[in-house]
Amino acid sequence: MPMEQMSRLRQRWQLLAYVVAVAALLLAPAVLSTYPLSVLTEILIFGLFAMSLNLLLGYTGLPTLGHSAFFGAGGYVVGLLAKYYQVPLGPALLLAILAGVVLALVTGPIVLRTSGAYFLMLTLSLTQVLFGVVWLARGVTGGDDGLPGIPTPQLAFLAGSLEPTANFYYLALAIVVVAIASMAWVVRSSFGLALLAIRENERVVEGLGYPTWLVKYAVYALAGGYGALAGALYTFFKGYVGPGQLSWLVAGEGLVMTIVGGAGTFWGPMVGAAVVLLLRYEVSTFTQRWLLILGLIFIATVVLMPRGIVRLPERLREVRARVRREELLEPVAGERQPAEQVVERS
Amino acid sequence: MPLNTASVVIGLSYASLLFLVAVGLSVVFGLMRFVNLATGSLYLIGGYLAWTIAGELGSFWLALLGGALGALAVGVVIERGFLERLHRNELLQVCLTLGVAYVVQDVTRWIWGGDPLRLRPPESLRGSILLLGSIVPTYRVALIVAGVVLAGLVWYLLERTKWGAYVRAGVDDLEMLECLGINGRRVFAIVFALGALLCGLGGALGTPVTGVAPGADIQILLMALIVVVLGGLGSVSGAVVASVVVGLVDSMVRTYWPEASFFAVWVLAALVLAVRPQGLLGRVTA
Amino acid sequence: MAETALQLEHITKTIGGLTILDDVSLTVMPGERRAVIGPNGAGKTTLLNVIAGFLPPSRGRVVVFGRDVTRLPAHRRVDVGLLKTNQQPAVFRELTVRQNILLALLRGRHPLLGLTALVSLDREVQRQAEDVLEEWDLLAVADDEVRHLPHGYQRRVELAARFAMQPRLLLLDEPAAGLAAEEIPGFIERLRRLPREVTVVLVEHSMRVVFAFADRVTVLHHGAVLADGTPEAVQQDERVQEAYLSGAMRRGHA
Amino acid sequence: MLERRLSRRAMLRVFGGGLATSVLLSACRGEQTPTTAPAATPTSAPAATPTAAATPTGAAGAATPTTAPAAATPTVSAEPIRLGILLDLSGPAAPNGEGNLRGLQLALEQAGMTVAGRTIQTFVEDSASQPEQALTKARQLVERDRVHLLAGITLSNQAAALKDYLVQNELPTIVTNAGLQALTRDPAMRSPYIFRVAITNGQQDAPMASYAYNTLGYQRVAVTAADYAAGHEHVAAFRSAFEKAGGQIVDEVYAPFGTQDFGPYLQRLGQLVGQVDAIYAFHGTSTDAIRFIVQYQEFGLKDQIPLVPSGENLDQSLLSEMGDAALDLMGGLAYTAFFESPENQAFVEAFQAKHNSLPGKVAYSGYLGGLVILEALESIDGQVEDKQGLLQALKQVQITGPAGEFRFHPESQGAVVTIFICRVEQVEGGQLGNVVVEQVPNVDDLSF
Amino acid sequence: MLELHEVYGGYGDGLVLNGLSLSVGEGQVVALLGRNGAGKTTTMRAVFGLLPRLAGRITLRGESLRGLAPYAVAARGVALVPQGRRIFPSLTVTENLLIGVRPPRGEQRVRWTLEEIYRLFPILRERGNLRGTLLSGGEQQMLTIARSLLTQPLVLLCDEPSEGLAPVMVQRVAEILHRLKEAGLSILLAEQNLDLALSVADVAYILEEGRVIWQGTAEELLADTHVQATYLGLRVEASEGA
Repeated sequence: MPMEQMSRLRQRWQLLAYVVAVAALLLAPAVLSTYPLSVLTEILIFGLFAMSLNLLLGYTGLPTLGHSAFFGAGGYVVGLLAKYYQVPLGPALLLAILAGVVLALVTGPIVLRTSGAYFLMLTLSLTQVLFGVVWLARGVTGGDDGLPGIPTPQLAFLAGSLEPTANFYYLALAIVVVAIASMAWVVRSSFGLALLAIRENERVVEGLGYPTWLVKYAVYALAGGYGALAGALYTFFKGYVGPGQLSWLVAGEGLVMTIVGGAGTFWGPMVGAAVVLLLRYEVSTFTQRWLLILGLIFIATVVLMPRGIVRLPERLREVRARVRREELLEPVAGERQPAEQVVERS
Repeated sequence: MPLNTASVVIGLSYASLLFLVAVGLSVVFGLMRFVNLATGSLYLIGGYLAWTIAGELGSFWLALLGGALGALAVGVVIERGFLERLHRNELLQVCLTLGVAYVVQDVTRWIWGGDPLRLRPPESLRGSILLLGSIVPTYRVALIVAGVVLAGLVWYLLERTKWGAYVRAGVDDLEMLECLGINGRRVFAIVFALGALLCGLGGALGTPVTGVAPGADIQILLMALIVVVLGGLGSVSGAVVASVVVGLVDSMVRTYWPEASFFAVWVLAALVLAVRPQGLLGRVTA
Repeated sequence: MAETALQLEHITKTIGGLTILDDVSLTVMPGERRAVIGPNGAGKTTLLNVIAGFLPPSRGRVVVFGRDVTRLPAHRRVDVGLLKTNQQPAVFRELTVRQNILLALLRGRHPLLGLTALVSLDREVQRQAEDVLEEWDLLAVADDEVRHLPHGYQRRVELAARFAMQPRLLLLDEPAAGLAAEEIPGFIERLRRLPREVTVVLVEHSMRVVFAFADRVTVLHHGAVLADGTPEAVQQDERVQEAYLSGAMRRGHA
Repeated sequence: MLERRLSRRAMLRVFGGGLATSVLLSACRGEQTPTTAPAATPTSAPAATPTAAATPTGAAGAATPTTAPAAATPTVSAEPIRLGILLDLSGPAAPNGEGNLRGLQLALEQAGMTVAGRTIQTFVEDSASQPEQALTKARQLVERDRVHLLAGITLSNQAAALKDYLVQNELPTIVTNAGLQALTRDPAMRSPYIFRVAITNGQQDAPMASYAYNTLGYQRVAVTAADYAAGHEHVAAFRSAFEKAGGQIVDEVYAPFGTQDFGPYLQRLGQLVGQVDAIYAFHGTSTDAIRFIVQYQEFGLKDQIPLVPSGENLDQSLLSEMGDAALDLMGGLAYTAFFESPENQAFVEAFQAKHNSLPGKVAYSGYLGGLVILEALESIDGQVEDKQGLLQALKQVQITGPAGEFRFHPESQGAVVTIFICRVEQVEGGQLGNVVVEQVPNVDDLSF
Repeated sequence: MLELHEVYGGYGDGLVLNGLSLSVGEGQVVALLGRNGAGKTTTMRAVFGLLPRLAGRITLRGESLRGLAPYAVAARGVALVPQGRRIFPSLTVTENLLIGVRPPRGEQRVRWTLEEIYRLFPILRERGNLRGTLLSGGEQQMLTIARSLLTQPLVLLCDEPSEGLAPVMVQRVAEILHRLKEAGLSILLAEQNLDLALSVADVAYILEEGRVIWQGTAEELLADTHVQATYLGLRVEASEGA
């Protein structure tokens, strides 16, 4: 995204939007009752998860179907620590992040040998292995029954004045905001610029002297850390962690959230998380056929908004521009792209 | 413990099913880089239709045919309806076919309910036979025979017919193929339809062994993905080899180390890909 | 002993049974401008890729400024001062021109792979980027995505990014390809303005560029060095004429 | 106070539904069908109609006249009783959830969707076979729909995940399926708010284990089960009862839940021929059970080692697909459609009339849950707001359901039931059914 | 025969072809000259409808080719000998050869039969069962040409057929082009090798930035060293020096 391209006016609008959003989020508990607030909490957490997935998918061009490994790892770490060792919130979260990073550092050398569909499969495989291990280690993890009864942490200084849902909401909000801010830093850093470049052409980045493998390894570790943080919050929020949190279906849903919202855009995954979760919970209240409807909506998204909700205005502008240019240039035989030719001939 | 015949038969019969589901997925990917996560759904449709037809008409063979044709029809709808839009965009394909998988999952449950259903093999294939000292269900042996025959057919089609040459050439270089006057889109459509057909046939053939129920689609999809990736995307012989490897490894581990069967195949996939990122028989693409 | 800028020793490269480079040895002195010419398919681009580290040679040694870099990955060779351009401009089409330049300027500038620094807050690098953009007449399109620009501009972005990194050894792969005839003199001028410390190895089809710029010319044919010498000497060489100009054809025509 | 709550709820609906719809609309760009059409379906639809069919079949009839005047005055009881139903209606456990729902709805409909003159409004939510979604949906039922009591919960892990939340919110809950042993057996986990009409994991198998040793004369048995928590609980129950009776477990083989092909495991079990008297198997009421039992026969084991499946494996819903592979197998069941009693006959007929199939265990326990709820509400005159009264009433429920006498264990609040030792036989019409061979009455969930 | 009129086209946002016009007459060999990146290959891709963006008129015997898929263009009698040869690696030589074979059309002057092809390229008969990629560069080039001839073209688009070939093979290519010209085939030939190009071409176009900047007969171009020097670089100065 060309950040610099935005006119000052748009920057001002953006700032305004941020202010309004932050105000709305801060005031939410005053307006919303506990259930919608809890859904909002879940959206924030899944949004963070999808955004961490987007670091790989959208920014670096690594399609993963195994990101739930980190989500689950973070969840189990805080689950075990909080349940059996009464570890307080801060250290528990830090250890969860650490677990995510370490898991990424261990698996990174294996998965980063591949790309594209193979990357997708390899990440899926490793997640399934982890899923199997957790399922079988019944003594520690509770197997498929999972670990219930994990205390949901509360902000101590608000404990008296707020009911627990709102209290945890603020806690989660604070952590998610900090995480997203740091992610914004990553994306706008020199490192983030290298990621975008790698997505487009890894080899040229290497030719510029960047250690591309190391950069990918680092972003994989970072995404692992963020993913684990989201998983830890999720476990705290639910008061429960089970192998379902590790399931590739969660990874797939994160992927869909990211694509629906707009892969490679900063806020897209958060928007996607909101849309998918609201659909999931609201539609399933109206009808048993919610899976059907969710499926139809995925299909509709792909057909109507292939680049995500966030890029909808951009796409509309493009379509309009294309219509205007029609007399001069029009696509021939569909939008057939030429076969990717190897850039260099020898 | 001696290597017993039954484990091998079981492994190979499972391999037959895997091959039927995976081969279409693999060739379709090779031709158009199309990732079809709705593959399992086609299997599911094949199984359910076969069950219904067998119940209504009482013929196992018509059931096989019907299951295969039903999956074919759905495959054609997917291909006609959406493919053009998603050309070479793997992520959108994942999203779309996942959507289709959701829809099929729900619609089949709507129609057939959630209870597991099982198609009964024809009279002649029920019961068991004694094979090299082990008792093996006759149907398993028949499944292997069917797998071998179908794999042979696919091989003949792809390696010995003109149309097969189109497919192989298309996997190599679709654009050049088109420039020689061959409608690549149609070749692809036929491959896609054939893949769907085989998938549905797999579903129908598999039902007597595995039964059909919600969730069977995901089970088979995951295994088929392993096979495709292990074998190398776009490689038919790779799909054969990988099916057999996965089937046998799965069967052996289950026999001798049941607890590990949970993830044995995944460990295998991770190991192979870690060593050979392009799969067993995959070519390194430029 | 004077250190050489680039020394190739018996480089052989085979891909799938085909010999692309066949025992190529050559020496380029610091500050030299060397052109590598040869018919299409002679192995010129492969040679540059071997030097830059994108293709490992099947046999032989690559020495850059006295250092054996044969086993060094491409990105580490940049540390030695080696940079390369491509036939298709090696730019990021989905990034803006400014981002392309920044990417070049930011390499190795901050610790921890650049995670520590926000691009927009590094005033110094922003100013440098501004200078580069100005020097290369790219200010007007600084915030356009490269893919929207014409080919000539893309080439300029590529060169600007490479020159901004102050290379010691620059490999140029057909930089004039796709440039309009009237753009070529200006382009030659740019090359000539390069400080003399920079050693240049140039693969080029445009003889105008070669003759205007190169000190020495190496002729590659079927992966092997056919001739090596001053432009004038190479031009006179019978074998070069034969190979390069397909003398066979001339006879056929006459 | 009440008004405020109401308007707030309305607001919430607007917030939630409105947001979703607007998103939907923007997402589909005018594709309006999905949101509007299905809105009519399940939530509270039946509540409006049934006044005409006033007299229900059950015990409810007597109370109606007294409540009629009460309904006229604008007291609390004019408001419907809100019953939350949380079941797996999608995902792998959907058949169980759906069966539960059918039974439960049948019971409520037979009562005319009213009890003691108050309408029962149901809120059906899908927990999608995921504990995480179950938690969200529980919150929705409790915090948004303000249900008075909750019925359902399909899977053990959901029960585990939900328990704390339900207890914290003091919500009387009737578990209609999840068999998690600890839920009622573990004193630390029990709660006065949690009742379970479904049997706990192994409650069928323990009596069967004794029967296998004492009557069938099996002394050495190998066990095989699906490798998940419930599988291990079933095995543990069988083992404890079998060993108590004097038998011996000689081998254990676990296969992952969702195993497509039991061939390899059967291969391994086949090596036990001659070393064991029987094999006990548990695979839940699932496709796994069908595959296992069919393949057990296919691999020729049925003639070599007697199979003692868990009652779950022999559920009515599975028998027709198993075919003759199931014939003559014996197991302990909490319910069979072929138990002969007037209550059961009525239930089976009503169920068949509505769904054209014989009820299995899940339909039965859903139905039983409905009966229990109706009975308890009846006895407190529909005063569902009196939570302690309701809990007390539930504790004291004692009815004769389709499977005979039912009551809650005073300590565990789990089900005390009769377990039927059955044999799969061909019944009239050629279909298969579990025919009662022996009854073991008063089996509670602490007895093994 | 083949005519391009005011053709614009490109891949992304930028244009590679900027109002290109040219025509290939019946039985004519037209050379397309110009530097790398001038638009020669893109021109050929445009004819086959392989550009995502395209405007202008492209006609074959007056019939428009715009909007046709590549296979339809091929079916109307245009064949491509692509740059880099693009042999199908999974196919044998014979399969490669026969993949696009079609019955001859009425208006053709020479009908290409397999016999004819084998007479022209005997090596292809000998190597029939090998994988196509096991052939040498020159043999692969023969195979590519033969493969396109069997589609019974009216117009042959030849993209750099001499690329990377040894002189003796280049000569062989030239002979074949002469042979095809004699057979009455219309040919559009993109070449960097000026000698080869001008030895067979009747007419030449020089492209730059996607438009024609010079056109004339081959003789005119051979005579005009200034044009050669300005636009074609290479050969010229070499020969000037010589």
